[in-house]
Amino acid sequence: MIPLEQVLFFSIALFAIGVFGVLVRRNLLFILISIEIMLNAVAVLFVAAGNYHNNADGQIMYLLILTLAASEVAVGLGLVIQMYRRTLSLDVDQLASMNEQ
Amino acid sequence: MLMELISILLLGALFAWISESLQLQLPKWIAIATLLSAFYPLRQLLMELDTGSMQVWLVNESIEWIPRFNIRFHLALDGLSLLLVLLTLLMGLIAVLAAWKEISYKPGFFYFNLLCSLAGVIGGFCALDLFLFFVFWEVMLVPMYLLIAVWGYENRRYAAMKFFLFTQAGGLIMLLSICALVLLHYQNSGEITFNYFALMQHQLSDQAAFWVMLGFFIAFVIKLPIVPLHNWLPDAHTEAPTAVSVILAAVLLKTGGYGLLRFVLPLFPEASLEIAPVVMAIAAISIIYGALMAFSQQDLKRLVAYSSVSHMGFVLLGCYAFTAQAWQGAVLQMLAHGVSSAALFALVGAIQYRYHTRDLAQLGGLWQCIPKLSGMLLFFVVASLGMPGLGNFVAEFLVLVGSFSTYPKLTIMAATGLILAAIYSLKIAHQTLFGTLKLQSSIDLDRREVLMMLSMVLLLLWLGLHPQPIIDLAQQSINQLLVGARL
Amino acid sequence: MIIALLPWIIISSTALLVMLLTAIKRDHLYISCITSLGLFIALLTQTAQISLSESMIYENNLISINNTTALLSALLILLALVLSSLLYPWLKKLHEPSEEYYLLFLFATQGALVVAASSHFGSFFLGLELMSLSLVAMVAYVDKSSKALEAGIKYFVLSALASAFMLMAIAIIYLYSGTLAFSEILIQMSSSQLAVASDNNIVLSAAIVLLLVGVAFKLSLAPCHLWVADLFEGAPLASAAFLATLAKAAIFILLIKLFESTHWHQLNAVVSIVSMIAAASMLIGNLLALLQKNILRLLAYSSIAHFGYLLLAILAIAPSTPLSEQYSLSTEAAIFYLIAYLVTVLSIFAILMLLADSRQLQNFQISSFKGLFWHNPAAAIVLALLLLSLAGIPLTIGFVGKFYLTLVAVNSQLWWLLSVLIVSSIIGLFYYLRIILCLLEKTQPLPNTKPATVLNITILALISLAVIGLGVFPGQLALLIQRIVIS
Amino acid sequence: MQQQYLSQLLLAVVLLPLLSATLLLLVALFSVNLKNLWVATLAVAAIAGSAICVVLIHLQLADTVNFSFSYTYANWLNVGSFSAAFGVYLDGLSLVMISIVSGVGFLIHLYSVGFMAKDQDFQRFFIYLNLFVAAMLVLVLADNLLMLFLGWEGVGLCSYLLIGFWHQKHANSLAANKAFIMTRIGDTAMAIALLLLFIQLGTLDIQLLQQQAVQLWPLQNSQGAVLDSVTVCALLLLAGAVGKSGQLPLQSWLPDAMAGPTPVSALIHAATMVTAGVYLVARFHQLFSLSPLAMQAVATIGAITLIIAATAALVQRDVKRILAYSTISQIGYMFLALGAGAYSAAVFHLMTHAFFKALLFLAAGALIYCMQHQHNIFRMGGLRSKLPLICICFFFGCAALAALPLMSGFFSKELILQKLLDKEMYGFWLVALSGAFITAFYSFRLFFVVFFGSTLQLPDAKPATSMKIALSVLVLLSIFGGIKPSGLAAVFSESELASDHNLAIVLLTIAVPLSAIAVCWFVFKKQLFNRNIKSDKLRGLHNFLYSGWGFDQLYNSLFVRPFIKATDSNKKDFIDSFYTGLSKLSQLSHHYLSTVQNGQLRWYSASLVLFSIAAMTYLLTS
Repeated sequence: MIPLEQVLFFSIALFAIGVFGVLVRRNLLFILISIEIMLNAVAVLFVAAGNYHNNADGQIMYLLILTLAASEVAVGLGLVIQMYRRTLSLDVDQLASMNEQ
Repeated sequence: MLMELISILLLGALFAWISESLQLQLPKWIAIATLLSAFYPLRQLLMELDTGSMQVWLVNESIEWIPRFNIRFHLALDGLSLLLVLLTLLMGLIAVLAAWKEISYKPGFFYFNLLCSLAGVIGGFCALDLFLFFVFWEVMLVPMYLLIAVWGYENRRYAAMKFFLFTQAGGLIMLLSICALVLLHYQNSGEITFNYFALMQHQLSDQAAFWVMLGFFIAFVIKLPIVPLHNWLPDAHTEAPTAVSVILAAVLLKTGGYGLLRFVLPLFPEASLEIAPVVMAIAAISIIYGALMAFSQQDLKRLVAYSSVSHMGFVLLGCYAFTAQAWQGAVLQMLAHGVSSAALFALVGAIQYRYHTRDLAQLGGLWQCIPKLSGMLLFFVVASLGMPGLGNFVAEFLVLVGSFSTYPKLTIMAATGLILAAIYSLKIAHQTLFGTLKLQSSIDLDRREVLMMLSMVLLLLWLGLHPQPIIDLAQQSINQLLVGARL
Repeated sequence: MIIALLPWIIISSTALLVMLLTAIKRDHLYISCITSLGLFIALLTQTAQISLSESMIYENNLISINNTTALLSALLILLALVLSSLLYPWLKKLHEPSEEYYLLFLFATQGALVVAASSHFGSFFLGLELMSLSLVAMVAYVDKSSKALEAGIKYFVLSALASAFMLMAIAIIYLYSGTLAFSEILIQMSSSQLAVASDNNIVLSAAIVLLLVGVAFKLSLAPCHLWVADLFEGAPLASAAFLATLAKAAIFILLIKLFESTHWHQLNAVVSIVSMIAAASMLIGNLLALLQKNILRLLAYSSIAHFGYLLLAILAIAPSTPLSEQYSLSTEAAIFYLIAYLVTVLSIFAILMLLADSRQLQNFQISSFKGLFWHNPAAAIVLALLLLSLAGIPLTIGFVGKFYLTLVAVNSQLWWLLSVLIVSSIIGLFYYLRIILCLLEKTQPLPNTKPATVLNITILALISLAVIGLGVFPGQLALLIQRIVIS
Repeated sequence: MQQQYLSQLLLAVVLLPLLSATLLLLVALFSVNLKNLWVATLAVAAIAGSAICVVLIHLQLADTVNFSFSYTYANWLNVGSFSAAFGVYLDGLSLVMISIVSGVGFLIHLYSVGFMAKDQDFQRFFIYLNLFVAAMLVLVLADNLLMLFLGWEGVGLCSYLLIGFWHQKHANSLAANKAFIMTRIGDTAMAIALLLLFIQLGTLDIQLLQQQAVQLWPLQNSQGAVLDSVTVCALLLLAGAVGKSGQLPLQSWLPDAMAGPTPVSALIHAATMVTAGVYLVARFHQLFSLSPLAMQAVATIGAITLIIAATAALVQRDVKRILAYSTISQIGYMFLALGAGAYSAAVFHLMTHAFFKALLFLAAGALIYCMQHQHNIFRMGGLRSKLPLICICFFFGCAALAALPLMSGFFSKELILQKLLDKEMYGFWLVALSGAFITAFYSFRLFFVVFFGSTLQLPDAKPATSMKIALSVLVLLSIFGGIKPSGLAAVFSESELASDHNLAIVLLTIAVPLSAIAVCWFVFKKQLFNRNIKSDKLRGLHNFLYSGWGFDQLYNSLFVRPFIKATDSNKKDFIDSFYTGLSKLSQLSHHYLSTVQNGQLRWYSASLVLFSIAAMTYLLTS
């Protein structure tokens, strides 16, 4: 079976990619996707950990994460549509009307 | 008795505010009536007051307040407090009279704030529960702040803000010290209490005592005020309306001196004795520095404000000399300075009301058109330079006598303050009253103002020529201090 | 067990009812009444639990409801109730389909309650997401305003990021400890060979950091505070109010529980980071608010600072060397301050919601409050009182909270944090006073000042009663909290 | 019984002027208009009353030679060990003083009625004058130092008020300030002396204090004169006396004080107040005698002042300034006598000086009054025939001042010189003698220039009756006033029998002034006085003398200007800049922090990441 460390590093790497995506992408859609990636990285880790400790919590958490991801997508897409309706683009950098300047 | 007193003031304040909507002249009459009726609860006390056979605490009232911390609403009155309470009420009257014509904008709210701040001050003078004292200490600020910020002159916002921030900083530090003191007391007595007497019993370790004492000391010294923590005072005085300057100078500054005498010295005698030399030096410096600053000012109110700094230096000097004479002197100085500076501010206010300027360069030769006002001004100027036969002299002389034996050099330093006092005081007279008349003439003092001033003149003469009753009244409290300091 | 969970059941069933009714027939009034009613019943049951059962403790491995939690969830429900009662007039003004808002509102409340009561990462996580997702919807609720959308998107992305962080942390902790129950984690971790084996706990410390970041984000503590101002400005008032009060309170309650029950404070890493966060929040929050022109943003920043203060109480729960054995004191302090803050802030939002329609309040610039004191005195006075309470001036509930805080901080000798506290609360005072000044500014009374409605008057009266009443007589509340915490 | 009677008399002496002052003040305050006549009557009557009381006291004590009477009216303040009371102490010295004060005071009041008649501030003038007399009486009668200080400051205040009486003129008020502040410097030293004495001896009662001093501090020989506490006390007291009496180094206020009305100059700055310093030293003679160093200091100050002032008087043009400088130098004589231990001689000279200097001032006042307020003597001349009365007054005044034989001044000054010789203080004796020469010279310079030579300006007024009365009485006094009051010797416990007058010396003391007058007459005839000086070395000397040896310039550059510069440099209170700096700092940081709030979503999320990375690194490094 796969040693735990590798799973850990894998999921951390995946998580880092997700974070990187959130930071660098301007498009709201891609930010959404990166968040999904992060969530999935966590999910993987949960599964592996649960397996390691062989108790069910990990798997349960995995299910919860899935539901969370689903609902987040739902809300997120709603916002995406709204935003596109308002400003015919998905560039989050344009959303800076409120600031201290 | 004391609770009645405070509640009378607060009720009067409310009425004054409400009455504004009925009639604009009503509030000031209500204020006067309130202040007069405030003497009513004290009548019995004042009647059978016998300084000869007088126990320390004349009144002692205490009710449960916050049981969680065993905090009580504990008011008490001894000679010292009584003197200061009376001063507060009298100067309150003076302030209302000074505001009589000047305040036309929202008079109701003005007198509301005035009376509230007076109530707060009186509470502070009577509170013997540290928490309660702190509450009063802070509460009197808010109305004061509003008074300056709403009815002040050009630069009022800045001044009010500065005043509030300085005092608040001191207050927070004091809160810290109070908490520390209470917890330390809890540590070795096992009961939480904010009671003055309980806390006075218990001995702190030297280091702890020093730090806790420092917290109180800073708070009070800011209020006093003492160089280099004095900067709020000139601005506050310059911008405040006349009545408020009167209250500030006559009453609010005294809370600082009172705090030193009531809390710092009894609670931490050893620690206070330890830092006494430093404090004496600071006091001497602030006497001289205040006088020099006063001399260099062009704004009349600013000048008087700095002179207050110089005079209050004597109070600090007296507090830390640890002799009966010095303490008596400090008390007398608080009273005398209260009256004289209040009068000066009232007169400056009167000048401002007539000529719309406080600038010494623009004033001059007033004696030719308003001799009565000028005469009064001259009198109080002379009083503030310490003319024998007037209160300030007796006070300052006693302070010097008391401190000379222990700190001769510093005392001589402080004594040079007398010369400087003469210099800046005569500057006032010279620049405003004498020389050629620069402004168009105006009406002289009317009967109200003459009576108001005359009463203060008499007060000062009384303090200067027959201070014995006051000395006897304060003696008990001073004895407590002597016992506390094991002298 | 059923009794313990009754409030939740009621609330969630109310939510379902609302959903169904909306599906059947849209009627704003009904819905709002039902919502309030449901919350009211839930409140009754919750309080009933506290009052009747001496020590009602419900434990399972997902949630644990002891007296403290019960009290605080009662508080949360109360806040929700007040807010919901304010929703109706406010929602009527902005012409949107308003029924769904109640739904989201109820769900968010439910989520907050779950978070507050959770004792297991699973339940915590569920509650948190339930709350934040419904909040996202609430923030972005108003269709017309582009600001609302912007705020919504910002909140959505960032909270998703934060929850991802937290999840990651949870996962790693789970990996090392093999459990998700708060109480067991540390024990397990110390025992589990994995944690011991890989003594280079880079990953573990990373996990702790991520968790703290998540929490700090939800509480908008510096330096994870950047979002909060934009959110307060952009979000609809009610949503902002919810965010400022319930959302944060829930997390904070959890934090209290964590520090109380589990021994997290033994990890120096956590303590040191938390204390840094606290200091940073106090300073940065107040400094950002210093010259702020928009009152909503100002409130946001002040909330940063206030949660910084609250962290002091949390840190005090982790006692280094207590001066006294008052272990329960720190918790009491945290709770009391939380209550004080929540009541005050909610009241401020209530007033803003009342004033929102009157056109003198354009986009919440502070300058648009000019002279409010003179043409809408009731609202202005109450607002001023609330600001004073935030500033911690005596005779307001805020002061008592601050007093508690100082007491416990001194008690566990967090000296440098205390100094930061003093400095920052001086800075804080400045801008609270600035607003009050603005209220007091002299202006001509506006022509169209319509008389305040009965509802407004009652709300204002209730608020001031709460803030001043609890400020002057905090005794009973303090005793209640003590009783509950100790039991 | 006699005790009661005396105490009531003394009380009346002090209270009468005080009461009239208060009465007039209240009247003014409540703007009740009073005719000048009434004001004058009240004021003068009050002084007359106290003068009569003094006479009664004299009658009461006529038979007793050596008396000392003290009485305490009321307690003032009493704190712990410190206590002071309102009490009087009457002995030969204070009796002489109150006689001078009330007598001369009365005459000058009388004179002022005429002199000030046209002034619109008539009432204020008499309020101040009454107040002054009261304060002066308190000063001389006080039995404890605190009360003495009360009177001391009181007279200072009144002198301030009266110098600046014509307040419309800026210069007058400046002169008043100068006078008050310079005396205040001395007064502060005196206050410190009070403190020191109280701490050392535990009392402020003058007699008690001196007895204790005598017991406590044994007299030590003059060469071993170290700054022990007695010397310090004595010197501090001396500083006070010097300030009041316009001696070196605090003398330069007195000439400017002539800005006040002339009766004021006569009463305060010639007859009474300025001699308070002499009184003080005489009062504390026991203390002073304990410290040779202090005595030497007194004598030296006296001698130097004597010469400086006399030489300054030589070249003045303003009649009042001449008299002012001569006052300074005459008081120098008194100090010299005090320093020599010839107390009674000093007080004797004080008395005679009070007479003839008052006369001279009043006469000068009358002169100015008649000459359209002309002060410059070189604008006058040949008035001998125009103003005979004033001329006579001046003659006798100058004669007494120059100590011509059989004049009052002669006896006192001769006594001083005698005493100096007895004490073998030959240096001082020479100084005194030369002083006598100069005195005679300048006094008759004044006399000749004003009353002889060609007439330059005609008088336009005649002195009023009241003035004439006062003047004539004073003339008599300054001629026949040369009787040394009995009882003084007893006070100072000196041997009454005067040491046999060495004829040669007496002749010398007579010859010196006469020769001076002769020289003066010669010079006057040669028209050398009003000729402007050619050689600039001489002119330099002249200016130097004219400016009173340049003390004003010295003090200005040494103290006044630096003080003003220093205070002005800190007008804005540098401490304040610290607090403003704090507020600036917080505002700055507010702006910096605000720039972070740029509303960029991705920056916000980046901040989360950055923070977590930073925190991790912190954890790992720590």
